[in-house]
Amino acid sequence: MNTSINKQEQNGAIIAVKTNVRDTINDFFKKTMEKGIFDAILIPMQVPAGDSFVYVLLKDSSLLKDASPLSPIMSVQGAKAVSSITRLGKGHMKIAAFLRPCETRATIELTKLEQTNLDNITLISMDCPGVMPISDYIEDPTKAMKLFENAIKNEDDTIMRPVCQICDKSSMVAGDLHIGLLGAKKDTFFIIPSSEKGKQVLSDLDITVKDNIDSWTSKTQAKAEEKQKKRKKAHKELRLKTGALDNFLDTFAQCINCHNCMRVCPVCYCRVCYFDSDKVKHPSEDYLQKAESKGSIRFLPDTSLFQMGRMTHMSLSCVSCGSCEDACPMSIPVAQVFSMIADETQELFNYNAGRSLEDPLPLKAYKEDELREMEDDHD
Amino acid sequence: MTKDEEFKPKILAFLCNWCSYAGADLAGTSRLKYPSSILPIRVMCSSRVDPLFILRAYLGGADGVLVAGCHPGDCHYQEGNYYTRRRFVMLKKIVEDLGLQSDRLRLAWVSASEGQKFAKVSIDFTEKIKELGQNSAKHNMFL
Amino acid sequence: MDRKIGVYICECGPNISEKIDIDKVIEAVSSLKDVVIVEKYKLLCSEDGKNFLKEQIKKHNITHLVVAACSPREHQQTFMNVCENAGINPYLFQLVNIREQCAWITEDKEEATKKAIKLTKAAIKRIYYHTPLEKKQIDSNPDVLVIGGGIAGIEASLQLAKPDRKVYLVEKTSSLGGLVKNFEKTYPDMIPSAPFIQQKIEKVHKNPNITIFTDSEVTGILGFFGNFEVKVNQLAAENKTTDFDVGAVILATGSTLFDPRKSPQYNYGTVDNVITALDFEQMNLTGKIVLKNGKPPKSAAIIHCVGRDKKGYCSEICCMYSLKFIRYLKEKIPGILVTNFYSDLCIPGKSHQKFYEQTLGKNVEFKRAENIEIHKKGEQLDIKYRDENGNTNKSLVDMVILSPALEVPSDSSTLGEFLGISQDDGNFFIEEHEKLSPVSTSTEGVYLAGCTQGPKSIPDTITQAEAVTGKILSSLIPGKKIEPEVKVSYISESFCIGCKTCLDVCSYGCITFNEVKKISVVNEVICRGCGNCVAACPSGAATLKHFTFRQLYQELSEAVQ
Amino acid sequence: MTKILQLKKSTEQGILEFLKFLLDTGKVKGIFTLKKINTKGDIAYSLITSSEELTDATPFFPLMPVNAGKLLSRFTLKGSATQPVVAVVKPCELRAFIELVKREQGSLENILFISSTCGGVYPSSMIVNGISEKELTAYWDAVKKAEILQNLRPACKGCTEFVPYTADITVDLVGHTNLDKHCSMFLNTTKGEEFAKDMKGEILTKEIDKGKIDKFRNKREAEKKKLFNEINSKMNGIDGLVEIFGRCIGCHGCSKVCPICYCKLCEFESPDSEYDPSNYESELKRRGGVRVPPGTLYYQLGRLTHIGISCVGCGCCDDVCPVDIPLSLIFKKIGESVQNMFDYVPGKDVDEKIPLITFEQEEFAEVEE
Repeated sequence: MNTSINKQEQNGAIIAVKTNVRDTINDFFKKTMEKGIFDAILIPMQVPAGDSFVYVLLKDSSLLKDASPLSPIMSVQGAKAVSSITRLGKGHMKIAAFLRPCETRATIELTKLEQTNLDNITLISMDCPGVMPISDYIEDPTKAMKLFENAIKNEDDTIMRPVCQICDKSSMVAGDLHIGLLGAKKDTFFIIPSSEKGKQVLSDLDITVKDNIDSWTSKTQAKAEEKQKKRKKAHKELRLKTGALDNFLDTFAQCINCHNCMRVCPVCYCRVCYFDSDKVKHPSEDYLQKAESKGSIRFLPDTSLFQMGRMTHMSLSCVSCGSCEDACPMSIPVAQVFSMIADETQELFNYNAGRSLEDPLPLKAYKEDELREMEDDHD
Repeated sequence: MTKDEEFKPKILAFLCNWCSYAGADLAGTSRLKYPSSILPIRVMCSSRVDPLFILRAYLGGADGVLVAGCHPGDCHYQEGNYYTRRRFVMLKKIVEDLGLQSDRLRLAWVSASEGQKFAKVSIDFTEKIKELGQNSAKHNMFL
Repeated sequence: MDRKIGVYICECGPNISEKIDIDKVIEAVSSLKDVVIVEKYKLLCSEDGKNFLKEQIKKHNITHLVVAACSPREHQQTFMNVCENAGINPYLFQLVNIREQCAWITEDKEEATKKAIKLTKAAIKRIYYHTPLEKKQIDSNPDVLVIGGGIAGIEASLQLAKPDRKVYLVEKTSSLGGLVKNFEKTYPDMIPSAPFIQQKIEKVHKNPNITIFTDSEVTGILGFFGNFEVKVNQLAAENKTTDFDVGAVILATGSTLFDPRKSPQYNYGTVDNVITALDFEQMNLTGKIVLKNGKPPKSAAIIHCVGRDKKGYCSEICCMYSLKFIRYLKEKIPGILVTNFYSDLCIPGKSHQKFYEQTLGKNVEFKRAENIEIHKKGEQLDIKYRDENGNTNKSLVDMVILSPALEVPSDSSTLGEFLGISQDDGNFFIEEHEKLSPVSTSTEGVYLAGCTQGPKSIPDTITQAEAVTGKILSSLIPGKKIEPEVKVSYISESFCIGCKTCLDVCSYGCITFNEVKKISVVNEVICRGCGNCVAACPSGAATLKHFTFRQLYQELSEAVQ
Repeated sequence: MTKILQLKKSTEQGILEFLKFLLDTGKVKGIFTLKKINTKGDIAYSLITSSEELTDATPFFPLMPVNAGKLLSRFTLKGSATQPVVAVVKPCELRAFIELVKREQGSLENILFISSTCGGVYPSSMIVNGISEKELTAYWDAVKKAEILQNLRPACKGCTEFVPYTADITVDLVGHTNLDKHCSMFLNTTKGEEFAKDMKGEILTKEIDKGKIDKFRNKREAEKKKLFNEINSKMNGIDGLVEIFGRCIGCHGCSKVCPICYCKLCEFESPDSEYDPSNYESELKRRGGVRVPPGTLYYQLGRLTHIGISCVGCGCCDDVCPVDIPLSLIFKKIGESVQNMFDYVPGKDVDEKIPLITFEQEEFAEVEE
């Protein structure tokens, strides 16, 4: 598998942090709006009650001062926000979408599926420290915020969600611009263009791109490698736990069929899920017959069909963002299981969900000479 | 000029084609004066007014929403307005119980010959809305 | 196809131009998406104006037209016709009312201008989501089914039956003529009725375009305006069933008399010489008015309002025919004493007062009475009643004639079910609108004539029969297709979950349930387009064409902007 | 007077034996009930056709993983049961099913309904770490004493509809001090009597102890008042609602598990609810900023207009909400208020029309002008 996950960028620009990173980023966006580069910014913001952060689309640049680019939770996957704004068309506004790497990658997957229109969107990402489970945050927002800030300072991911702890793509650049925090000197951060669009933004802002970003590259590379090891290990352990069918069933035994995981999944984009459609509804005698063959069946009988079926539908595009696990009311480790499966199915096709718009979706393309090892009668 | 005087409410009025819209037309042809705060939306029958429209208007920042139709028993479509009334009282109750200002919602029966009544309802409702002030939903971005 | 919206603002002479700053409106809407041209014109509904619009549409390749002018109730159709003439679908058009509900309601030009801008913008936003709708034309059958061979049915049949329009007249008894054929004379002219009714019956029989079914009943009606399938069962012909198609149905099933046995205080059926109005008419028709013992009565009482307390309505004609009965009695038995026991006298109309005054005279008494009871006393009948002063009085007479309320026979309810027409407490069929549409029903193509809709006199019955024929003649023209409403409901097959909520709220029975797919289906020919089902549907599966959620939402959200 | 089938066994054992009897005698082909589905002790609704499987059944386990009304709808949606089945459900589940049947989403045919006076359930999340013996004992103690356990679902704590309306058989639980010794089943309908015929046990005739029920109802009523007052104080204009619902993540799990939400495609997920770019533009013009995806309050309020009239207050929405919005209390409070207006108790009577599909000519004159 391709471990070098970042497109090779040679240079970036070093930005000086004035008071703190948050304000500097907000300031950066303010300038882009004042210069007319963007008409609106999509960025997280704390809700009035203080118990969550949601995406807001801001047109009034004075509101930017309250934006929270470094929010401690991911209540809505940003790709869903981009899709909500652009699914029906690109519109008149030029918009900067400030997303985490996994959100950016999901956006790219959705774009391949015609669920977004990126013509007027500039995707800007940032080194992601991970996010906390929503429930942990809601329990005590003030305390959680402190924990989160400390965790960033100490580069400690233990309070983050399990999938974030094993995320090897937290600095992956898939959008147009990336803000690099890692490897930057004190009170600075990097801003790295990764597309023509991104370069244009910087040039419009009169920011020259000539600073060396080697420190960022090596730091993020090292982190990715470390996380990848951790990821493999975690998946191995999980495999032991869920491997056999019985174990798998036990893992999902408490599923209450709310389908929250599907609803919040950024790459589950269907209007009506197959597993909610008429296709899974049967006459009563079918259910009775099924029960009779086993003595009893769980009702609804579709829990494992749903989970496994969903894997076949979306695992190739799964970006391991962890939204599903956050939304599961029964604390089933959905994201951990799905990320494990996704890594494996994506590897089959040497596909990396969301890496690039250019990579075709594996099931929409084929190579004549591939996967021969799966065939029974290969020579 | 005080702040209150500056407040020009926006009141959405769903008017049924056969009675209330005609009544509103009559108010105009009779040159009756009423506030231009009333913004008519023509529907064929008041029963087309899905409570969700009213919610949309409310959350979208309308200071008031008026639903007007034929008098009970006079519905052009026989009994549509009876259903309208049930849906409306339900919605109003929900809005009230949620601690929102249910006085921003109003139901009126205005026949095609009641230009006077339409003007009166418009004047009264606008006054009421002025008392209530601006709908705070207008500027909230977290709705 | 690129959308090109043309916006035209009518000055309406001074009507709009003096009250609204039209140039400001033009400025405000010119930059909106897809708006290619915004212009004003002095009077768009004039011939010149219509030509101007048509040329503009062609010149600018306009695909969507917004006109800001008067009320849609005024000129919507005018401009839709312009659209059609200019080759754009008339539903890609929106009329903004900046006159009646804008220019004319305020003296404040600035306010009016602001409102006009809002409404025009809302219309433009709305038109983004307009879709072309096609008029549908369906073949129609011009033939008519008339149920009931009384005076209403006869009159309607005669008016309608022409070489290109067959009439099927179904009568449940063995002969035509209904109640009227029992009457010797009719009020107020007291002209013998036999000649005119017999003449009409004869005409019906002779008319080759009328098929008469006597001793028959309608056992099924299925379909909609222009296309009803009818089944008639002929009892006399060994229950032979005949099927035929018609385009419209006239219900002229008439009425019967309230059965006085249900009010036992009158002792009808238990005591001799207490008879009903109909018994009396039939007796009178024989030429002799006699008691059970064969002798003519020396005194008679006519009791008005029999059964009115039970039915809860005034039957409109009983007072008048009771007066006629006085005339019958006086003619045949000079010197007879006739006493009328009434609670209220109902003598409406231009000639009835005179008839009443001419009937008054010697040996004719009117007593306002209540709590009337009739008992046998020797050979005579004892009428016990409470008079106007609350005193109980008695009166002895030889004969009592009861004038009972009119009611609809109870077997009419099956017809109501076939046709989807409700009946009121008195079983009378309910008209579409008491004032605005008194002979139509909630089912298009089904009409009411005569007493089936409510008690009425012969002239009123004939008026209704003629009104119905007018309706049919103007809408169901042989060879002409009918154009059902275009702006109707539509239910998405994939989103409908089959909860039948829409069926429950539809007043026209135009939604049916597909039992195989378990979804609701709108019959677009019957639907009138009120949109009730759309608001009732929780799934958003139902939508009303031209008043879709999107269209209205766009309009409202722009209006409150 | 109602007939009571009394078994001299613990209620739990009694009901299991009765179910076994129904299955073994062929009176029913299947049993729909809660059951342990694995060795871990996870509980799920199951359809049991073999009496051996009954050993793991736990008909009155204090948990409602899914509202059974929704499941029975799924069972009978594509055709009513062709063979007799018995369903052991909680009163609110039965009411939910009745509401669904009114909406053509299921059929009562061939189903024998066993329900109970209900002591409520624990929140579903409690099963995540397993519900301990201690918690179970505490639950049944509270049921016996007709007391309200404080760690129940909030919706249950304030539930006054704990007596089923349309069950064929009602098992006496609340306030039944001899729960461990007697199993008392009220045979409310002739259908119930028929099915219970030939079952070994004593037949008594008496009414359910109204005093006991009323006393418990009063307790629940007081609790409900308290809960409603709490939530009421938070419902404070638009800003108050934003405080309550602001953290909604838009998963719509509440509608997915709601037994009354039955649409194939929720209106709030339909194309009609999507914003097009121009909608965003106008929102931004109005407010300067807009939450994305938009329409959080619209969804919640809109859902209230859709289901408030039929909300049975089961509390499943609470259980599923990943951000702990007190949905059930809000929906229950407003639902009851709307229901009272129409004098309607959802799920009480299958022949009673849902208020929004019917009307009276003379009503609600106070809202009109």
